[in-house]
Amino acid sequence: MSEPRPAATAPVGAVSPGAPASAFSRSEMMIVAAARELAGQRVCFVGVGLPNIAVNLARLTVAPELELVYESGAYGAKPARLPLSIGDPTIVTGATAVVSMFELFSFYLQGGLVDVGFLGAAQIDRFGNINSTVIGEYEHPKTRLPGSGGACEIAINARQVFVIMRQSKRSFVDRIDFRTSPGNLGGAEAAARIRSEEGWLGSGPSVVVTDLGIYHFDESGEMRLDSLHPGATLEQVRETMGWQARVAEPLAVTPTPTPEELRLIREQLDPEGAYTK
Amino acid sequence: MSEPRPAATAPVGAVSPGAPASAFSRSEMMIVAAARELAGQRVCFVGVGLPNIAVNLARLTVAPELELVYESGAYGAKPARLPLSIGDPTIVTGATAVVSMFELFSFYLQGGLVDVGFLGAAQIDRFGNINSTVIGEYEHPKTRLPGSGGACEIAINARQVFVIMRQSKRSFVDRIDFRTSPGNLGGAEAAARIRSEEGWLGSGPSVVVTDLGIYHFDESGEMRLDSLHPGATLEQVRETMGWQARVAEPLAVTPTPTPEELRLIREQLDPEGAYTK
Amino acid sequence: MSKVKSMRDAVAANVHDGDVVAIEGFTHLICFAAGHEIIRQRKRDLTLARLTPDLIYDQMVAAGVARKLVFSWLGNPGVGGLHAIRRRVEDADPAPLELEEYSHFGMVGRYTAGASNLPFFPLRSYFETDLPKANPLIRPIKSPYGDETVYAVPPLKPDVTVVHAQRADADGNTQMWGLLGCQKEAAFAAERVIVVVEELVDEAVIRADPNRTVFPGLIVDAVVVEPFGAHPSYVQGAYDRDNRFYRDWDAIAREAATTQAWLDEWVYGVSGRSEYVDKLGAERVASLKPSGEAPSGSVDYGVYK
Amino acid sequence: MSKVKSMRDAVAANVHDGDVVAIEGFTHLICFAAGHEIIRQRKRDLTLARLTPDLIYDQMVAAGVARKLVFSWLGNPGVGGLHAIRRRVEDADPAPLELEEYSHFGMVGRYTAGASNLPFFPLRSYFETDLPKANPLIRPIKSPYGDETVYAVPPLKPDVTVVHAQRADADGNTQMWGLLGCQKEAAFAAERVIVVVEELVDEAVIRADPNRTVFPGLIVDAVVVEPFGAHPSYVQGAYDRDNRFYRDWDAIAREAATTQAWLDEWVYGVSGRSEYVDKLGAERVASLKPSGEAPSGSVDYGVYK
Repeated sequence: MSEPRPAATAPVGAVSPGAPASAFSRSEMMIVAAARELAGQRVCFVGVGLPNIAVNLARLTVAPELELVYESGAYGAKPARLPLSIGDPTIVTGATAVVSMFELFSFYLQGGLVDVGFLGAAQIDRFGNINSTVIGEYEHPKTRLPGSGGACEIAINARQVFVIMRQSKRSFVDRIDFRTSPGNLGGAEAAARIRSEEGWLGSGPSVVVTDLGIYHFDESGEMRLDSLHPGATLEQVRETMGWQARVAEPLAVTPTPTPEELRLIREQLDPEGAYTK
Repeated sequence: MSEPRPAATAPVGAVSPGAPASAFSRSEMMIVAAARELAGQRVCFVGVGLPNIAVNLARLTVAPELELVYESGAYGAKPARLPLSIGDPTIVTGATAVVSMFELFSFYLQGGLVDVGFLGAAQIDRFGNINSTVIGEYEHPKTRLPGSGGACEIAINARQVFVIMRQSKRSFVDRIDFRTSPGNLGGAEAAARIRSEEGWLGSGPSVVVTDLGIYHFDESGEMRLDSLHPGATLEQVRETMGWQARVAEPLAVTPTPTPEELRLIREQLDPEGAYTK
Repeated sequence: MSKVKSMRDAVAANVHDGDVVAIEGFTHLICFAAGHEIIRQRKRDLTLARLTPDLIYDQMVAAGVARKLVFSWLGNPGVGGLHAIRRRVEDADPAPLELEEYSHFGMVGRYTAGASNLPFFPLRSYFETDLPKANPLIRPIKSPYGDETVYAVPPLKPDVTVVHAQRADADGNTQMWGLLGCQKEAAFAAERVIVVVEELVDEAVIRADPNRTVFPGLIVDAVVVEPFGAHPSYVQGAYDRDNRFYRDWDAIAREAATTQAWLDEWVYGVSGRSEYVDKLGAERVASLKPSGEAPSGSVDYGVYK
Repeated sequence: MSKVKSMRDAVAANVHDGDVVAIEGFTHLICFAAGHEIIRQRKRDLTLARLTPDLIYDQMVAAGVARKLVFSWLGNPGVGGLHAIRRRVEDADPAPLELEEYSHFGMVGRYTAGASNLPFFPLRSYFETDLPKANPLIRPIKSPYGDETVYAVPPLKPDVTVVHAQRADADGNTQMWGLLGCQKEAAFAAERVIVVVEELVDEAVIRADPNRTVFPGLIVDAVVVEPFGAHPSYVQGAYDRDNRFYRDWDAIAREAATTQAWLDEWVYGVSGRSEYVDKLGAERVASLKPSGEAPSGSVDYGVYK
């Protein structure tokens, strides 16, 4: 499993155009921002929690053709409720296909059929390399995290990777303690060369959505803040990163969630507010 | 597919104890002899034609627990009629399991679950090495035969191999033109060493049933005539082999088919006499 | 968006001269209808891949569409040889035919590697045989654990795979039962996939039993609805294998002239499968009906809201 | 010959101190009943293999049956960490726990190699990660075609695999639907197999739908009939995942004392699964019933005489 843990959320204080910023939570903003990035995508490998809500929101809005793949073996799932785990029975009933994990990982993922894979992370570096294994030394960990699950093969084989995570000095770090999932390695040039030489199908991370903004990767393979969420400040961004932030000029402001997006999240996708309160 | 072609058959002329030899065909004798060799076996990889009748006869007589595996993917088949091909729909309906060929070859055969595999042959040598690929040179064949099908992996992975074929100077040869399926290679000692070094699960050929008699393999890995079918002579045996026959002392005479064995073949297993007339 | 096409359009759009084509199905679900349409469209220089070339490739080779076979067992199961192919292999009559030969498991491993984007597939086969000499693409590979060596086969990625099945929906989500052969692996390995079905069903039928789906519409380029399209092969639950035709073919194919006459009458002489079925006649078709029903029974997936 | 046994007898006969044990099932069909019986029989020094150790191995590790885990994702899905395991890993409390770590596909490949008697399984994973450093059993392997290098994992052959399923017959021919995980591969890879089912069915039910069979009785040593044996995991069509328990476990497992108290009450304190279900109560059980039926529908295999 590669799901990020549900992020604790907090209302955003400042005011911005569109829906009043106080009217939605930071998690809702993350979900909406991630969903919009899925416009035009076809096959998405879903993690549980925020990615699951984001992907389902995209299917109901910008990406009606989106097919959901769960590493547990369900393809074309249409969950009737928000699943707590990625193996919930609701992703099976009414799915297009339910297959063994051998088949899912061999033919769907490694075979190159997945357009977007979602990853969460305990630590990420400026090049989008991800650690979800340990904090501290591997042999004597300070904190033992879940480990790869399918994350390392998603990072290598999904055509592109979306990351959703909250940013903090502990998570956006200069050096990750363990590389579980490769991103742009030491930079775009080396990454492109290695990915091609080793025959990876994936081109690596393309988007990082946090509680503060949206990042893409520039020509050098480094994360660049392209859009700041309403209510978030550049200062907050800089305070929650272990490296010197690259910021797009001009820097966009993420459009606030529309009333329809919020309605879908609150009434249909997460009525109990498990992930979005 | 590894089935031998249906053998043309001829009534046996000479008289022997039990059922009168003229009362059954040479093919019936071969089937009965092969079936009896299956006593105590559990899982049998079936070829079509004579092996199919032999295996079904064994299931109804000496080996009631016998499970039939067809390389087409059926396990625990209970064919309601004699199938012409090993992919007949009658082996599917009512089978215990029907699986992909990947699974059949990976988990059942290569995984070591098959006790006995049946092979036919265009040519066999004294060590039980088999050719079912070409007569003549590979690049410029005099006769192009079917090729391996599953035969080469059966020879390597089935715990033991049974061969059913008619013997003649053209089929029992000093040197086979092409080794499709390994038997005892150049002799028992080398074969045992190589099978162990290379991790083969199979111990190789154990029985060859022909229209004239029953062969097992001696300590040197060579075929030895252990039983002569009623009506057949040692002279016939020697005239239809490309090497100096080894003959057991004392040489047994194969017990004739019992009335019940003949009834099962004629009324139930091959009522049209497609393989046994 | 529906992918339903006529066989003519599906073949015209997806099969090109020089392609590697796999019409798979182990005895079961062999799509003769597609093979015949490829003959009618006079495709050339195809490489034909199949575990068992069977009558379908004997016919296609006789019709001159192929320059090469990739296979593991070359025969008419239970009957004998494939004479049109043997003429080309043994006598280069009317032209040579290139052969690339594996074992069954080797072919299955090749499709599996192709479907999985692996550079090779390992198997315990070929030890001490002449097959690696006959085909240098069968190569030893050393295990990184201990001293063991096994054999590898390279991936097979057809340009187009044709799969016959009991049913699919308009998007190409496909279900089959009975012998599965390596249809799934051959489809996932292919650049393009044509699915030919006995019955077009609503998406809801597929979604009611998702474990029965062999592959999703995602990998499918065309869905052709062509009942009886597998004859003289068979479709579990729908019609029987026409063993009489398999036996008859042995005599037909023994001579080039009778083979061509058969192609003229049964392939070039009909516009497509429905005319072929008419020509076959109601009696022959009826004789291939199963003698009774054998229902699988239904299982419950449960509603989870 | 019937292989039906009580859970007590099945575990006593097939699970021995020091064994490599796999209780598989990806979220779905996790056999907690077998795990609890292993705890009650105070097995020791087990190596526990599973993609996702889940609560079942957190409980077994807390109970002291294990010396080692072989796994790919160590967490309580959607909730958080596995605290009993973390105590042993982070603080060696009360003793260290050995870890052998792969990715999901790596574990699937290991079972596949074990089931197929292959010395390794190749995959496109692990490139440029620290996993091969953390686990030197993950090794590069060069393709015999071209220059490509991929990674290999070694076979995993459990001494015993426990599989929970919807149904089996008395010989152990087993069918399941819904998420299949890698139960099939883990079963074929194992020396011994215990099948635990919701329902014992007649052989005829199995034979009516042979494509639904995941593995045959041939590889099965014991069949245990234990309805609700997967709780708090779930069985598609029979009962829902008890997400409340998955959340509750987070608090229970945070302290060694509360964990042991839970084990005392719910594992050592009951004789087996039926007492556990009674204790759980009719209301809780009823609350996990699916909200409706979702029938697969029936397909026809046809009678061929």
